[in-house]
Amino acid sequence: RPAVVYDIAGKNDQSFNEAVFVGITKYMNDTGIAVTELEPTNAAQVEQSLKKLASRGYEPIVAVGFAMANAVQAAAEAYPDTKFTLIDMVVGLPNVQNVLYKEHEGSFLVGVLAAMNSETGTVGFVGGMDIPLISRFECGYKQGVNWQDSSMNVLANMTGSTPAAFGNPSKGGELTRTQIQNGADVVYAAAGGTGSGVYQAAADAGVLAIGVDSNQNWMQPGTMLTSMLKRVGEAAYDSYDAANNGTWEAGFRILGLAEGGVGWALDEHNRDMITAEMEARVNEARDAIIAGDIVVHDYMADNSCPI
Amino acid sequence: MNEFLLNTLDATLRYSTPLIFASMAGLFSERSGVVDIGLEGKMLIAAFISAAAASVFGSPWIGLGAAILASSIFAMIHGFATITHKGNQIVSGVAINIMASGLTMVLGLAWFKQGGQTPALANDERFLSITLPGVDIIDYIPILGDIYRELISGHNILVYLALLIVPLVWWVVNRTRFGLRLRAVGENPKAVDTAGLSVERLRYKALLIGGILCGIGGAYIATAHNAQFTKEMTAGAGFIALAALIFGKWRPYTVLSACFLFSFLKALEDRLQSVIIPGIGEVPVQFIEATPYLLTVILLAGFIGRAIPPKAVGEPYIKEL
Amino acid sequence: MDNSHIAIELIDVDKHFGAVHANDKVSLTVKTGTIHGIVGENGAGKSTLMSILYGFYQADSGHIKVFEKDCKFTSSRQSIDAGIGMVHQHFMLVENFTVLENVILGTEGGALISESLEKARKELTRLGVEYGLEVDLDTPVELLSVGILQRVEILKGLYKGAKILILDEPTGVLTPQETDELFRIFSALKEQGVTIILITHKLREIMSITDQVSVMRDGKMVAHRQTNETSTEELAELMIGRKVLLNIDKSESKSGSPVLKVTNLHVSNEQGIERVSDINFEVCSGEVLGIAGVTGNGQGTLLKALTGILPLTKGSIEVFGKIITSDNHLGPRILRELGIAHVPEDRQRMGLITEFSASESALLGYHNDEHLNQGLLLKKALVKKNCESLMSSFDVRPADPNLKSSNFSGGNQQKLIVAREFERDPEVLIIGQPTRGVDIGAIEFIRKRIIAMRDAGKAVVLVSVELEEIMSLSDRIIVMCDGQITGNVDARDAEERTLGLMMANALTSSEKNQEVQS
Amino acid sequence: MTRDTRLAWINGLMLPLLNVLTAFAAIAIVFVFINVDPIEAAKIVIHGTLGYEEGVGYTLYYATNFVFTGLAVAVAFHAGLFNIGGEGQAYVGGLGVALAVLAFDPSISPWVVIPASIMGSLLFGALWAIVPGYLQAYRGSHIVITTIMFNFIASALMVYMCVHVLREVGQMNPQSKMFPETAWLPFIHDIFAGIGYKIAPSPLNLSIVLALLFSLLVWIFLWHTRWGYAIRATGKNTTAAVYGGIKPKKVIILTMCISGALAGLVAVNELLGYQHRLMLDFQYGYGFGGIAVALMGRNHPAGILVAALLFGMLYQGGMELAFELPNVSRHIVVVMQGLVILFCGALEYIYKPRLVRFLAPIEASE
Ligand SMILES: Nc1ncnc2c1ncn2[C@@H]1O[C@H](COP(=O)(O)OP(=O)(O)OP(=O)(O)O)[C@@H](O)[C@H]1O
Ligand SMILES: Nc1ncnc2c1ncn2[C@@H]1O[C@H](COP(=O)(O)OP(=O)(O)OP(=O)(O)O)[C@@H](O)[C@H]1O
Ligand SMILES: [Mg+2]
Ligand SMILES: [Mg+2]
Repeated sequence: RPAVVYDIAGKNDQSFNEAVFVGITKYMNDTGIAVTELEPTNAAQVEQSLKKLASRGYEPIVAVGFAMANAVQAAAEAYPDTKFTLIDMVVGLPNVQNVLYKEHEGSFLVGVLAAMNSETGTVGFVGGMDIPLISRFECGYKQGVNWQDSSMNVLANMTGSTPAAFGNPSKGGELTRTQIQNGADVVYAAAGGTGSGVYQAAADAGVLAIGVDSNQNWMQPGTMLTSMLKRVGEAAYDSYDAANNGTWEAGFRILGLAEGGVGWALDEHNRDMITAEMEARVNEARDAIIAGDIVVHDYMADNSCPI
Repeated sequence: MNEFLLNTLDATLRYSTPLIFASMAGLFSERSGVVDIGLEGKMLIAAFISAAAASVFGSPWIGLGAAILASSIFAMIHGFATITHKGNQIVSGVAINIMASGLTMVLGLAWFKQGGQTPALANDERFLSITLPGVDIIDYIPILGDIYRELISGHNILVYLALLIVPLVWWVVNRTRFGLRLRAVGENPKAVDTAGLSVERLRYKALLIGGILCGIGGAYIATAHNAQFTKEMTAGAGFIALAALIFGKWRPYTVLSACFLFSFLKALEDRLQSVIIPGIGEVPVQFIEATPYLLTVILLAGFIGRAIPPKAVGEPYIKEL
Repeated sequence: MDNSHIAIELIDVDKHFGAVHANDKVSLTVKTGTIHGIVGENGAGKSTLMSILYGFYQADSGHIKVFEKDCKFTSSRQSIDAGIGMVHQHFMLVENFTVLENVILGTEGGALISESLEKARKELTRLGVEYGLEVDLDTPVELLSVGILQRVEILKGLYKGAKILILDEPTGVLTPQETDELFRIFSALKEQGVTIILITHKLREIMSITDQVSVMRDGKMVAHRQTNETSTEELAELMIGRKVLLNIDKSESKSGSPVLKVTNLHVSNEQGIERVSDINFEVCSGEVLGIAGVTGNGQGTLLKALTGILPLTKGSIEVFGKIITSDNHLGPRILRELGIAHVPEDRQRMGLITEFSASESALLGYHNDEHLNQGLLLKKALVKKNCESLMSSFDVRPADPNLKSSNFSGGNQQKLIVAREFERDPEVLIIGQPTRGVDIGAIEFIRKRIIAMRDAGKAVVLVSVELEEIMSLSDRIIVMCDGQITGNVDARDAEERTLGLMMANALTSSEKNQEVQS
Repeated sequence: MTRDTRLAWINGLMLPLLNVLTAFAAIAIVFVFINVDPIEAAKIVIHGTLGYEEGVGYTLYYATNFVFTGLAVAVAFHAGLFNIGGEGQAYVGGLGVALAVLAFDPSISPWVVIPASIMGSLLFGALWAIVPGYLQAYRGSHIVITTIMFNFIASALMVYMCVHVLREVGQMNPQSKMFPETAWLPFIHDIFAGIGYKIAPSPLNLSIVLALLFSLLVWIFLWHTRWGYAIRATGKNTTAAVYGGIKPKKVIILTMCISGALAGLVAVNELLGYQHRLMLDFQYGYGFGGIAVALMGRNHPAGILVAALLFGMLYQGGMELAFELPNVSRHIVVVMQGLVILFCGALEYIYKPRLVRFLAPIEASE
């Protein structure tokens, strides 16, 4: 009886949570097993949701997002026989699987694309909540931009300092408009539900935007350059699947480009915008990263960005 | 022209629009003697309904109409409770805010199954920016050209409506018969009653106007400034409008200035992660965020001028026991 | 003048306010072009009846005819349209509006006010000249004196085309000069054929200006008279339902040394307006000092200053050797502890808390008493027992300490308050309007208790608007007018006429001299 | 029965009951709107709140918060003050708790830490209410508006504290570090386990005893002490209170202080009792809910206990609904709360004239 608890932006944020949701929907369709989904509305309810599921015998329980770490810790301690899968954060308990992503690697690739598409020499980044995790996106992106063209200028803003920053399209739009007025002509949003405001503002001004987590190319076709994919849906899917097959393991899964955990989206919505030259250049970067020729600095390794 | 300033002022205008609608709504209701802390709730329900209707029916105008209707219904609930049944105006306002907050989520989830959001609106489902005539001509004039192009032109129609509505409100309140009666009923309802006018009718009219204005404000947030409804989207704008109403001492133009001031602070807050004030050091954004509320408290405390509300505000008009 | 037409006919008008039967099958006929007086005690139902006629309240049953046409008024608008104007007991003006705006409110004409204002300005100027009712039309009314406000109210009625003008206690707040002026206006209006209904408590006014007079008591209409066929005595008796003058046997006072001394006292009311100016007097133990005056001449403010409710702005009050000044404010709590008891003028609003039980109301002012508290807790049982004993010794009925205070009749509420204040055995008793709206039995009882207090050697300050009460209880009388003392006489020498003149501050200097000499 | 006692019954019992029923009817309509069978929903709510131990535990745990905020609103009401700042006072109360707990060394005895942190919640809650109280008393600013403003200021302050001051190094969530176990209030299921009864674990903790205790204290305070007398006198009739030697300004400050302190106790239940760390929005909705609880409970502690229980059931029931029915989100609780406030608060007297008129002939015939 698998279950999932989304974070407070909700499963339809069209971004991070939705990527999980899509994976789970796929799992339900493939297997016919129903997954119970809960969407707490504030931080104080997260732990309650997890414990409630655990107490009723649900497992594995996927907890979506870094913000759930403490709640997972408490719930996993209270229900040591229940399997928990935590995305984006680490809880060191024998019944918790931690799934982590190398977002900086994926962001690097979209940074390359952004640099190749900018005419003004300035690109933008709109982050969600001001935390190291999001700075990791920002830093990877900057490295990609810089790798492509070291004369480029990157404008970066964070939406806020609380989890609500992942669900504030109004402010996302405002920040984007400011960046555009300051010259940015490609804007990358790593901001969950806030992104929709970013893409809207970009579309309104006729500049390019880059989505995140889910494939968001469809959202503003024509101005969505690409999306940085973070395949959290697969993580949820795999976790349920593994539990079914008895292969679920506690511990870490760290997924980067090499593991296919992150990547970039190329589909019918942006096919026409990506030239062969761009595609080749991005693939070159990808191969170099996988091969270890390019080491993308991880912001969270030392809480600083070399660029 | 300073880019930063121009951009900030541009955003100020965008942020001030819902504040203007809501505070003018509050002005009508409070000048008639009915406290309106439900501005937030009315705008929220209007934002939701406008986005929902615009998305379903494919037109921002239908969205606007539906928003006005929804917000007016809430205004009439407030009227029914406080005018007809002499209920406590604060409690009624609290109820309206809470109901709006819950209903938008519950209905949104049930209707659209997108976690409480409405579908993103396509361009023909929302109010788009319009370029005012003559931008290219004036563009050549140095400072003025910039101001005209960046600041004055390029907003959506509701922004211009908000700016037009303020003089209109002033005119209605100060120059028309309805305005005279409105001012009278907020000061001394008994005098109005003995002059042969119905206090209840006047107050209902005022609340209805308030409902309509809040409806426009809400529609602006979801279908003009943004392109979909997201949960708790008004994010306190109704309360800031209330603060602006008090800060502007219930007078249209001063209220407008307060709206501009508070929106400017908000625009600044967006653009600055933190502010360095010489001599004081770094001021966190949270402080800027709290400034409108702090300013209002300071004003209310009489440290900067005095905010004297309409005399009868807050009191239900009870003729006989 | 054609007096044969009937302007107003009220037939069996009945009105309840919850449990109060404010009008009980009241009938009234008023002839066109006359001045018709209505008198009656407080709460008799006069204002209610007139408000029904004005369409402000709706009667439960009964008929109204105006100029011999049946009318059913559901709002004041209809009654205004029928030609009725009313000047309410409490003015119905929007304070921050100008005179002009106040006048046009409700009958603006067009949807824009500018034209209406111009039209009204012309019309009002004309009316002003015609009736001698000149006022500055552009002043906000909050800046005008009550006398002028009165004119504004009358202008409002006339502007709306009133042929019948109702005035509810218009003179209660006026100086004698203003009253004379008002009556002159009445005569002018009457000349023009306007019918006037005048409510007042002052029988002298009734006698001097009205043509007919009707008397109300307890919600009922008890009598109609031609003014020239009746007398003040008869009217008073009709109003109250008994002979008025109560004679209290009292012995000579054995006054001792002064206990309360007021010097050069100035006090402002809650709105910051000076209502008491330069007052000096002394009260000795074993003496009743009566303070006479028309309502609203500063007595209320003086009482509040004497009991610590209002601070002084200038001067001093000395009591038991303690000196109160503007810098040294002693609140009601301290003064009460010093031995000053206070029976307030307004029992409903100040004397008790209508929503409290009788025993809690009987605690008001004494909840900090040591013997009623034990540590942190109030001794509720003792509080109740105290109340029971108050009720039995002052004959409060029903003697139920748990009953809500509002459910006692006015007289019993008053007895409860008097009991509470008298039982503490104070050294100084300050008492305002002790018998207002109280039934005859209670009046006698309360008055006897006051004399008993005096005889026990206490100092009593008595404020009353009823001269008869002042004269029968006091040993010494001071008269207040416009916040100042305009007379100070020994009660044995007091006459109603001179006191009346003093109350109006109309004593000529020669009369004053005579007074001093005697 | 005298007219008085009859009116008391009508006011105290029949009207609230009728109002609650109307609110429920309105909720049923909302359910129909979103395609949920109201009967089915009612069953889920009843079973989920009273049908099993854990559910009961949750219900009481939520109710505890409502007792605190309900009492807070009621105490202020008795002085004629409308404290709608419970939300902010509870929030800042949490800061008091956190600062107190974190100030102590983890090795110090719970007998010191817990009382100190409860004092922290009382103190900070009171502090946040005193300022609006002071402004009302001495500067004439209206308490309703200032308390609204203070809710927002509290929110900004708490974000600042959680993000910039109390966040642990390396932690991304804006929240304080975990409280040491010495600062945890015992859970009721642990207490029961200690004396040999096994009950299902739930967040219900010792705070509920605190809630009952404070209900009793508030009752004693308001009706059996001179200060309570002064507060009620001021609320019912300020003029008379002044006449009685009571200083309304002081009463306002005292009352707001008590009111804010009571609201601050929400932090004890939430943080010391359950979350064990300071986090954002832990007080969400309880302050406004307290208004409804106080109104329904007729501002009397006994009534507040009953109303708080009802609200606890709404909260827990709403959670269950969201759990059981895919079409229902947790926000249904918010709608229910709004409707209850509307019908039990703003439309408080909707039935009164009817009821009185209906009873009048019966009364007359007696
Ligand atoms: N509040 C009221 N109470 C009683 N009568 C009124 C009131 N408002 C208007 N009336 C009367 O009813 C008539 C028609 O009312 P209506 O409101 O349609 O007029 P209006 O020209 O729109 O007035 P307003 O300026 O008040 O909006 C008016 O001419 C007026 O005399
Ligand atoms: N609006 C009202 N609601 C309830 N009771 C009322 C109302 N107006 C008057 N009453 C009551 O009706 C009765 C008659 O009051 P009314 O004002 O008509 O007396 P009055 O003769 O004008 O007295 P006064 O000389 O004091 O003005 C009183 O008991 C009063 O308390
Ligand atoms: Mg009209
Ligand atoms: Mg009267």
